[in-house]
Amino acid sequence: MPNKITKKLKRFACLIAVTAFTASSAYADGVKVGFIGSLSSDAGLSALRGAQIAIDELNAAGGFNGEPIEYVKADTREDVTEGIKAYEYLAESEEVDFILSGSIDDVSLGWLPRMKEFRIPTLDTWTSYIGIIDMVIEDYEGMKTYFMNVASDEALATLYVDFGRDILAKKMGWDSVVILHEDTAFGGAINGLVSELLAPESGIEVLDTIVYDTATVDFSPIFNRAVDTGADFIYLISSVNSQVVSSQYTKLQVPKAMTGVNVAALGQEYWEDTGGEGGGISTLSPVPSVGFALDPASQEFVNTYTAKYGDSRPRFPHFNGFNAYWGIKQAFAAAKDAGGFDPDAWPQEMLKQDIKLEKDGEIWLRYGFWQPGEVEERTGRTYPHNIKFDITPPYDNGAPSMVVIQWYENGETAVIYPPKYATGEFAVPSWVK
Amino acid sequence: MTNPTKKYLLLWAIFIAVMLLLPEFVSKGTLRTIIFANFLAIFAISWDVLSGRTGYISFGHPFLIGIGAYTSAILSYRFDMPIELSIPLAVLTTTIGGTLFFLPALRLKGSYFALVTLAFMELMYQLVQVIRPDLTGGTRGMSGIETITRGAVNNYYLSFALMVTIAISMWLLMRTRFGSALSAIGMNEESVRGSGLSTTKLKLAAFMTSAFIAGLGGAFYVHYLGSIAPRALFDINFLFTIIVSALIGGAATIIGPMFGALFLTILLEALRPILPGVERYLIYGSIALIVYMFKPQGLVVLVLDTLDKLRSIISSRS
Amino acid sequence: MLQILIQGLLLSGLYALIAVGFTLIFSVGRVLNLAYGAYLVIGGYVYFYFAQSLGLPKPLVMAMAVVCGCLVGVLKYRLIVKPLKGNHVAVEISTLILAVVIQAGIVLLFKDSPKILHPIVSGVWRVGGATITFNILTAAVSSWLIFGGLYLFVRKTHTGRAMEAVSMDTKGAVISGIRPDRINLITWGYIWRLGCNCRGIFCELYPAFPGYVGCAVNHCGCGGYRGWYRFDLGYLAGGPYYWIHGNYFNLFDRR
Amino acid sequence: MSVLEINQLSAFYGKARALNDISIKLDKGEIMAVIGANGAGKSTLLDSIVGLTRTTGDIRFEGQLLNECSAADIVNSGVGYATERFNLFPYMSVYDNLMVGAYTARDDVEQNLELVYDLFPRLKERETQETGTQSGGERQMVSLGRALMSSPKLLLIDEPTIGLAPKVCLDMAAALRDLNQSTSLTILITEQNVNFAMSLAQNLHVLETGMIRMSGTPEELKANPDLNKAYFGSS
Repeated sequence: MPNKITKKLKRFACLIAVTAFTASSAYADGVKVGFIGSLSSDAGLSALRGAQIAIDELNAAGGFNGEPIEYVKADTREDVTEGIKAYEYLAESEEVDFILSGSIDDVSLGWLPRMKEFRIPTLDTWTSYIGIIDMVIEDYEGMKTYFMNVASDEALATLYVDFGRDILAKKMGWDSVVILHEDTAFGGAINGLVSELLAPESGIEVLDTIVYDTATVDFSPIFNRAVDTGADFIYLISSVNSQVVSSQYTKLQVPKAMTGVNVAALGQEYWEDTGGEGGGISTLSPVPSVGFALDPASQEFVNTYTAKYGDSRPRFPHFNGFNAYWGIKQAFAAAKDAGGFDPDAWPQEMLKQDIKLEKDGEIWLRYGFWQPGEVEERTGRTYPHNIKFDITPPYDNGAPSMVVIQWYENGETAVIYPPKYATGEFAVPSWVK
Repeated sequence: MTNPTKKYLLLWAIFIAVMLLLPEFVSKGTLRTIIFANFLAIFAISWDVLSGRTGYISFGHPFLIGIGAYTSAILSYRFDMPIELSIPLAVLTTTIGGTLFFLPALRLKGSYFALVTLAFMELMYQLVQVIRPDLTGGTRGMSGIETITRGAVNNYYLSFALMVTIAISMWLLMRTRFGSALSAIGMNEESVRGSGLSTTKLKLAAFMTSAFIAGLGGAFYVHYLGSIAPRALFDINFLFTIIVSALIGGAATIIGPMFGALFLTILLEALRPILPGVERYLIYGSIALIVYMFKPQGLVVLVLDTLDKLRSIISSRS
Repeated sequence: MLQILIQGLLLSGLYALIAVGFTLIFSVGRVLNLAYGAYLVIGGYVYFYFAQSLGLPKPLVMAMAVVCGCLVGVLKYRLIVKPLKGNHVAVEISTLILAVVIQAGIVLLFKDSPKILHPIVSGVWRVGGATITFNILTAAVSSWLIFGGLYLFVRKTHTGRAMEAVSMDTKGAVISGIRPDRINLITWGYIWRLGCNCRGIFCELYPAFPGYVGCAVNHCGCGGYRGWYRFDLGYLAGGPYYWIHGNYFNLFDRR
Repeated sequence: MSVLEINQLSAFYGKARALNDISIKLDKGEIMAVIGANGAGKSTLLDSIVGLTRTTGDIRFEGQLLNECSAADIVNSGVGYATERFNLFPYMSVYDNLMVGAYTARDDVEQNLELVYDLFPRLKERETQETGTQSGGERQMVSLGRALMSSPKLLLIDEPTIGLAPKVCLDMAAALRDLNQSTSLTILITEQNVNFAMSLAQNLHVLETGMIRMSGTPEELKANPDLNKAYFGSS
């Protein structure tokens, strides 16, 4: 008998010790948030600063469980190996509880195995690679701490097809296109989606597809080949050094309209980087982007941002700055409900987060997540842990996955599609007749 | 066995013992850093066997490491081959494939050789993206490659065992006539040829040894990282750390590249909390430049010189 | 095809000029200057910052780029190349380290997004199916002029001949009363100037981008292969090579 | 005053001593020859005079101490040197090679060029040929010509007859004698070809393993049985 009692006592003591230990490691020294991403790119800095503002606000409101939230950053230099080292540093040297990522695709893919190993709740604000969502579907248990707070790249193709049908085909009367895409996984994926859907859905025929190397500096042969196809317009897919291709489009005064995906043109700095020689193009953009009318809550975030960081680039947050800001808010709300950043409990609560930002009484932006198993009707597939996007008019069920923005020749910008968010008109450059 | 050899063996034993006990004393984060240092040391030793000894500077080592890493990654990730099989195959591919590529280059001298090997790295970068992206994963690479073991401590022991095995084997190999012949090539190739040895055969053997280690290191490296992408390997910064590790530690030695790798890796990590941004690389590069300018023979020589000086000061006093 | 031919013809001189810079250092000092790419890049950023951000007149900025290029080249020779004299491997490695340091410095100052440089002369000219910008024409003409000037300099002046002499036979040069040190110094200074010059002309094509620090080395090296020793039209072989390299992967159908 | 005065000169390659305690004196207008077998230190001696080796002892040129001067300074002060392997610039034309020689004497280019072309008319005919494609004799001429382009007061020639046909040797001797007489140029040559040296020089030194064994006029040396044994076979 006494033996049994001692055993029970021992077990109880262990339990207390374990609880005390976990409690101490999780709360006693406050919560630590790690940032992983490039500290020299505009997008990386946007995410870093967006999160910083959110953390400042949370701390001003008393922190988390009465303790101030700590924020540490680790630079990836957009280098895959450095990304892995950075993740390890955050996880094992800094022992952070939550990681906010402003990494690009291959860097995120680099540290994902580490995330699975350490099981640290992680929120990506920039990487939009659908392959990662596929990994979540295939290995839910291993990947469930991962969330992607930006619409995956499959969603944008769909929006583009609608834009093609409504504006390019119906309004401009164009029925043929030549696709120009960079030789990257991103370029290939978007091209696959767009060219499959364009003809059947919008009635625009793809006459030719030209693939170019990302190191290309002289685009004149490529543009000439594109013009020679006789297509009505050029559809560009570029995520690497996109300033180069669009500025050459302007310099060479290519006599065809060009639209598509141009990642560089998503930020205000595009104009400065191209020295004003990048007008006349339009691009698909995640929201909120340049030229995007903001709801009051996001506007307030921007005001804080420009007051704090307005004199160093990026002077205006890129889309992932917003994603990081709201993402941090959500992550902590989830942590509050889950009692911390437990790798099993936190994802459950994170999935329940849903911030609906309204403008003039309409749903304008939404930060929520697709649930596991929830099927998006238009594409007929699931997007677990991806931001809840809405690609079907009237866009009242989520954030628009993307919008199309226009850079005018005078450097002004506007959203031109979808109509709900439009602030300007689609335009072709002056040298196109 | 001669006395100096006994002394060195003792030093090796002490070194191994210290390193084996290390996980008891340092944090997991530090162990992670040392794991990278271990892999870097392997690459630097591989580079040194060829370039440090013979004076034929190779700028193409990422190419060799890349072959090893990609072969094993593709075999295990795409074809579900067990690691026990994919790693030896990768090493074999690197040794044979690398030799086939480099063979013509070995006929070139000095800087020409350097230049051609640099071109190999660029070539590989392009090829990986263009040829069969369904296998290589193209620009995004592959993620979720099988890892050999998990956790900082296990991986530390694994990488250290690999590194120290390679280091000791190379140490023994370099003490043979083969090793001295290689160093002789570095000093004066003409005279080696004059003494009736085939320098081409020697260089080829050095290259194959180098490629073997690079392939082995590359294959284990990719199964440690768990992911691979062309930008992580075929990059001037990666090349920079390999070469600078070997040289800053001390070329044509075994301890040199090991020490250099540890120095560079720890320097970079130590700067992280103070300078999280790109300033870190500026300082890190500048320190490497200054150290290298100050002592091109390497840090090991610097330490030994200082010890000698101290010893002479002490002995002159007593 | 017409476009490719015209473009190749126009740009050969420019690419050759870049190759010359790299090669001169190699043949005179027997050193692979792995930081050469950095020269090109720095020239671009000087142009971007002074001409585009501050709005100074372009000719003035070109002159500034040349002067500061010379200065940096001489400094580099004095601080790095000369102290390591006699050890070619050491010089090569330190230029490699320097390239990495410069790259980090540029990213620190300008962040990592490419900067598009304005053409010196704007406008386009369409011939048949080909498009030629006036700026490329200007660049072609000025690169040929510089190339010609360089040719005359090396062939017709004592200093130029001395540069060539040192590259072919250092002892022969020494017993002719030439100081290889001084010639080296002049060459390094000259190369920086040339590098920055090329960059100025080149702005039409290459944006200023830190990543080019590394890849330019590759290009220059291979481009200048033909003309190691002699300053003759062999250098021009670098032109087409270089151009093909830049477009190689686009000449084939990449689908 | 002597043009060149060497006192107790020793030269070193690393720790190895290549010259041992050499003392030589050359007067203005004199032709002197240093003869010796391969490896005796002949080239080292000439290299030392223009400051290309590490030395101890004194070398005075026109009374000025040369030891601390750089090679370029020495050449500039009036020492011309035609080396054994010529050290020409193979991808340059004959003319350009000569012009490099004129690097330190830019004002005398025309006059020196005329002198060289008079001495070796063949060079004028081959003015535009690259020296890398020339015969040994022609290259020797270019090498001498290049040294003359620097307006030297003292000309050092390392083995002028090496690899030359006997006929060309005679021409060379004639040319050098001619040069010496017309411009009263002081010349120091090294030779293995004892006959050639004796036909040309007023004074000779015999160098063996870095040391001077014998010295004297051609007549004196011819009378010396040791030399005869070493250089003319038996007799």
